[in-house]
Amino acid sequence: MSSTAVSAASGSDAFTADGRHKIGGVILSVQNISLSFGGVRALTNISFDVRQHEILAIIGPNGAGKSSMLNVINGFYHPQEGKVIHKGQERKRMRPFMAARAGIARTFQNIALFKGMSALDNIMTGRNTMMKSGVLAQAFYLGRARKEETEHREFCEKIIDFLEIEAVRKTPVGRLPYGLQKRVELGRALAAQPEILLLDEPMAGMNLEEKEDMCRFILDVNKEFGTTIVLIEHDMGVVMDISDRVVVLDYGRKLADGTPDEVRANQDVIDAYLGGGH
Amino acid sequence: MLYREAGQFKTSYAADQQIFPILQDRVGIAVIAAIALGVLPLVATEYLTTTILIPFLVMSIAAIGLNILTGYAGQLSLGTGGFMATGAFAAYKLSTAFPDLNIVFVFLGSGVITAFVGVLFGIPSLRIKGFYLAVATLAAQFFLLWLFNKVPWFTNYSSSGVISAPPRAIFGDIMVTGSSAHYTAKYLFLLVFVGFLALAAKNLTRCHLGRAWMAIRDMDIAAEIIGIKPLQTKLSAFAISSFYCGIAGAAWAFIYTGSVEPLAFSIEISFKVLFMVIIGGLGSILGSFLGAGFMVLLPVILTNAPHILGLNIPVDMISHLEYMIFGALIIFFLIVEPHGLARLWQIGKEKLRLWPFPY
Amino acid sequence: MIFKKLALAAVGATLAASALSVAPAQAQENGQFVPGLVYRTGPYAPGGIPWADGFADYVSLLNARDGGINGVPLVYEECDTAYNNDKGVECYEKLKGKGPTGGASVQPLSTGITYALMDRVRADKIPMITSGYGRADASDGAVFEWIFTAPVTYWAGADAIVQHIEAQEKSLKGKKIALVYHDSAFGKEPIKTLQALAEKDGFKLDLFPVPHPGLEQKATWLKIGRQLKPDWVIMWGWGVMNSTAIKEAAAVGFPMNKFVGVWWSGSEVDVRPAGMDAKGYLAAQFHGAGANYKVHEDILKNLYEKGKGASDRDKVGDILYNRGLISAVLMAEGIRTAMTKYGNKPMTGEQIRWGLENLKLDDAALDKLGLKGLMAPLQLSCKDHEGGGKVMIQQWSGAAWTPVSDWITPRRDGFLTEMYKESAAQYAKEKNITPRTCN
Amino acid sequence: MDFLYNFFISPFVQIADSPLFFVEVLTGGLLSGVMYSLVALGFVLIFKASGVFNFAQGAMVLFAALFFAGFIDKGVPWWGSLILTIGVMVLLAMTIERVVLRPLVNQPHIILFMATIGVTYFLDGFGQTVWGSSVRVLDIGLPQTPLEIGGVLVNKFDIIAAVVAGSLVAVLAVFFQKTRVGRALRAVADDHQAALSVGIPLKTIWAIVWTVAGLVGLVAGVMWGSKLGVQFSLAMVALKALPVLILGGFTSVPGAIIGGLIIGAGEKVAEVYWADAIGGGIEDWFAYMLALVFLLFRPQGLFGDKIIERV
Repeated sequence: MSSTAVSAASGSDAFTADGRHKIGGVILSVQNISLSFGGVRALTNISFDVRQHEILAIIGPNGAGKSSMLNVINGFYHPQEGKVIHKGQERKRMRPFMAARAGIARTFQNIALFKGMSALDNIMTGRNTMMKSGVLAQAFYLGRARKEETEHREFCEKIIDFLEIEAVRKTPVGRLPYGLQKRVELGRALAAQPEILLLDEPMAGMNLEEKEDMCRFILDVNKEFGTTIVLIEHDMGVVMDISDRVVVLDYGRKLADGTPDEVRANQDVIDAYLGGGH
Repeated sequence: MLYREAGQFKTSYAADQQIFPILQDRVGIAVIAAIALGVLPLVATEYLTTTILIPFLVMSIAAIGLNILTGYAGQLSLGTGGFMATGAFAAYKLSTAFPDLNIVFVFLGSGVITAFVGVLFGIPSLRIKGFYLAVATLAAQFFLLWLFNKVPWFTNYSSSGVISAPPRAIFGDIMVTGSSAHYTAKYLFLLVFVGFLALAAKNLTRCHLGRAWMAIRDMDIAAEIIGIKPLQTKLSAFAISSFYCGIAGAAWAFIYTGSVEPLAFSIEISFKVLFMVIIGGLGSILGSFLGAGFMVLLPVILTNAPHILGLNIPVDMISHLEYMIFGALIIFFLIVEPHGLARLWQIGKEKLRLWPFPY
Repeated sequence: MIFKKLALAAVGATLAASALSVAPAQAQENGQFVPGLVYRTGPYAPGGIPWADGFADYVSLLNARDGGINGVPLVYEECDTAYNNDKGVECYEKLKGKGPTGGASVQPLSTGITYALMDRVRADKIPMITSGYGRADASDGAVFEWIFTAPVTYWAGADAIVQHIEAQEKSLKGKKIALVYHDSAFGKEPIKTLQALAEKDGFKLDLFPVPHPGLEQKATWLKIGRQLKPDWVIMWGWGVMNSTAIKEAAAVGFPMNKFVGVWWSGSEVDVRPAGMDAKGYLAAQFHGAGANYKVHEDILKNLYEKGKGASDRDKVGDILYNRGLISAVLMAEGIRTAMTKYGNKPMTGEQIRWGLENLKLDDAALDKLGLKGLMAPLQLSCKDHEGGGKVMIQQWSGAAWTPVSDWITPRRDGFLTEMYKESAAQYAKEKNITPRTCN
Repeated sequence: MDFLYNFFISPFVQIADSPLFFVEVLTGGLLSGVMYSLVALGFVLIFKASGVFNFAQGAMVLFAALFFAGFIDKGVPWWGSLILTIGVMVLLAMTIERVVLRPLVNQPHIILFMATIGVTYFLDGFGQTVWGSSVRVLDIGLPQTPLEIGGVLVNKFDIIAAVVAGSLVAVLAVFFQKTRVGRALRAVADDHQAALSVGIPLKTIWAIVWTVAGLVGLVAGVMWGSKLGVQFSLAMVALKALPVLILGGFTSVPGAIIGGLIIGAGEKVAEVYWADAIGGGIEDWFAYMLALVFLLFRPQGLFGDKIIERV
């Protein structure tokens, strides 16, 4: 696969023994975020950091504010208090498409694919921000437009290979089974070659085999491209296995933040979350 | 068996990205083009050309335009008539102000002007959605017609407010507008225009702009989150859609009727074009043609059918029956195939791949 | 599913089959083919139906009573335009080539369709008669070779109405006149004339456009009746706009006997829905009302007593019925005149144009046709396609239209004719037409 | 300069000059707004209960008026005609539910919208086939005479129309709040699936709501018909109701009334005072522009359900 996705890191000391990118400095930091909807508090005074190349999991019971947190990170919700610092710059109030253009891609809890389009076209939309040919060039499929379409198609085909969805590339996604839709959605996010990838419950509703596939994809993405991954997941086994660090939310507050082992040992977490169901 | 793509291997993505990747489609298009360019001009009578072929081509342009906006970008619009009127009046002003300007550029220029107007009325689409937007586009429909009716400058101070197409020629002396233009010349001129416009529309919808439109249509929030700018995308759809509608209006005034008053582009036209798009198939360029063909042919057939069948029905009864049958057929088609004639065609193709074997 | 497919296949097959057979069938009859572009449906049907009935009845009368014109039977075929421009064009194209000599003349009965057909009739060489509608400047036969505006145009009508007002008021100086008009090509026609007259006669003209279709006019009439308070109101309306205007005028207490409509605002269908409010309302007409003329007697005897009439018997003689009848007379007499030169056989469009340009309907001719008093005498020429028709003002008594003026002659010489010429010249320039020379 | 003066100053000078006339225009506008509301109500009822933007409401107004006036012309007394017409409207609602809505259930909104345009064509043709295209005078004895109240001229007919509209809304309110069927209708409006799961039969509900909309159409048809005469043009009142609908919100009965009042008053005042600045005959589009401006601030209309976006 092309190495254009590799960001800053280079040289052999940037990699760990098993070939992963070494976890670097803070790439994104949320500080004292509070968010409410018409008086209902969704997030209260949340702070945590995301470091380059790491896999960070956000866990917590339903309604803990996990999805809201992702929505704040990619600019869909605007918190009343606190700030988001991305690559050392405090972010101004912005529209969601700006986050995408700044290298933050995401998938959704309830699949948000473009149902009328084929799997290939869905993945191609992920690269739309990189395509610059003008209207006339597109209208007559000339020069730059033709070149762009072919080049980006090649890139997307690599993603299709990687996600093993070659057979359905021309099928409208509305007709695909759930597991494949989840993969296409991941593909669409990957197509943007993001620095940070936000995954909202990528394994929800999957059977064991599908979950294993998805875990493999996530780890491979992190390993091959060094993509920083922030994911929300309910399956504790998965979270503890694949993530470098875990942030625990409950009722819009942060309970804990640390390595899987630290979190597992945290008494608050055990009381509020693990103690209940698991 | 007839329609089988087995054995046609694509060895590069460029080959797979052709506009018609399947051989049979390419042959089909070539045959249609040959008939339209070579056979129809020779055999079509004046009646067939002026009352069926020309309006069909004009309405196809409008249907492609609306299909871009509604079918691809998902913005429901009832302002088509107003945009067509803009095109007609822009073409009139351009051709009278610059008598030496080639008619091709008059048409393109009227499209560009209409595109600007379309963008203006597209701005509310950022906040207003669905049926609210549809009704809001009626503001464009009524306001534009009123404007052309009210401001005498648009009609060069004609006392009646009616514009009529000045005679214009292409290639030196082949008249394509005005009373001395031969109907076959008008038809061929329009046909070539439509060919280019349809090709452009097809290309646009399969490039990144088209994907952005469809993304906005299918799920606007997700589209925005993956980096598609909603305002620019919606406005580009309004602009390009209006460009097409503007050219359709110019062609209506200059080639089809020869002279129009603003009322000719009333709300009924807007509905008619919307019907074409829906009956033909939302999000399909082919569907735009099928829908336009259906909507142009149906009234002609309904009016003439009793005569052909040898029935002697008074004209008012024919008209009433026409209304009823028209309404009933629309409902019938929506029930049988809500995705339009284009989908029927697609299903037909899938059947043909296997035919005559059941599996 | 099978049913669905079958049904679809059936619809598809029918469509395909009929598409192949829509080409107009040639009429076999060896008669003069008369196309009828009428509207018996759509929003303006209430006005279109009586006109179409009058036209059809006169054609039937000629066939039933005289065996056609000079022994050449008339073959009449209607096509419903629903007052819709593209349907009008479709009808025209369908009918123009029928019969051995093509359509005799076309009477589109809509200003919009008139405009849409103007280029076409020139190319096809078919005369178009627009009696009391269409483009006024088409009276200039040098430029508009194929269009006939006889007996009067809107400009002539506007002038006649102003003449009538002047006769009532003695002087127009300082008077206020309001024009309430359908905001379309049709409604705007009289504005130029009225503005010219306002300047000449010193009255003040206020314009009140009413958007199509004219269901709501409260603001307009509050302004007229409660604020402006003009001395007279002139109306250029059509369809539902007329009865609404009369009602709203009554609601603001505007006196009906100072309210004059053009002929398209002055039929029974316009005043009846307004009930007794309309009593005293005035309208300009270029023909008489009622069925007390010889021609009606013939129609009743030859058609209605044999059950062959197109209309209800009690609607014979309605304003719009008579207008349709007169339109048919003009066409028929054009054909008859053409036959004097070209012989008794079906005439071509060009021959009929000659006939119309040499048409002379004096008192004696009108008397012979049973039309004496129903319309004013006419004489057309190559130069003058209007023919010097006259206008009278009629008043609605609550039950019938009665004349309240004599025939008024519009001031053509030195006024309207000049305006026609000027406007026609502009049209000729735009369309690259070289006016022919008439001698 | 002239334009600026005519637009920003002259209208207010005129209003200040003759406040009584302004009151008259305003009253007239509010009262014609009520007539728009009558038509808009039918749209709202159907949209609320079934999510269908029923473009055929205008045609239903014409259809009801044609049958009512037609029966009266045939010599049936007015109450007999009323009963017969109600019967026709019930039959119509049941037919539409069976033939159009049921086969199209779960289709996208735009398809249902298109289907109702198909219904419009059908009804226009069918009504005229049965009753012809001529104008029918519908005189149910409503006075048309002007009335002066404190120097302000109002039309008795308009006042009666306002009373009728008011009573209609009251009846609808009682129907929705107090009757079992009405409560079921509200349940369906709130959530189709939830309503189904507690055993409310959707098909019956739809037939009922279309009947109610048909009856509202009948009232509108009788009022408009006795104003204009019953003719084809009546179907066009739908176009006057659409801006009312988006202004008030597709789902709100009070919205239809308030929207009608705002549109009616707004367009009359604009036509009287601002026509000099921007040219007359603006009633056609002014209502739409007014509604559009409101929508820019409240995209769901004044009283419409709030649109919540989430991912």
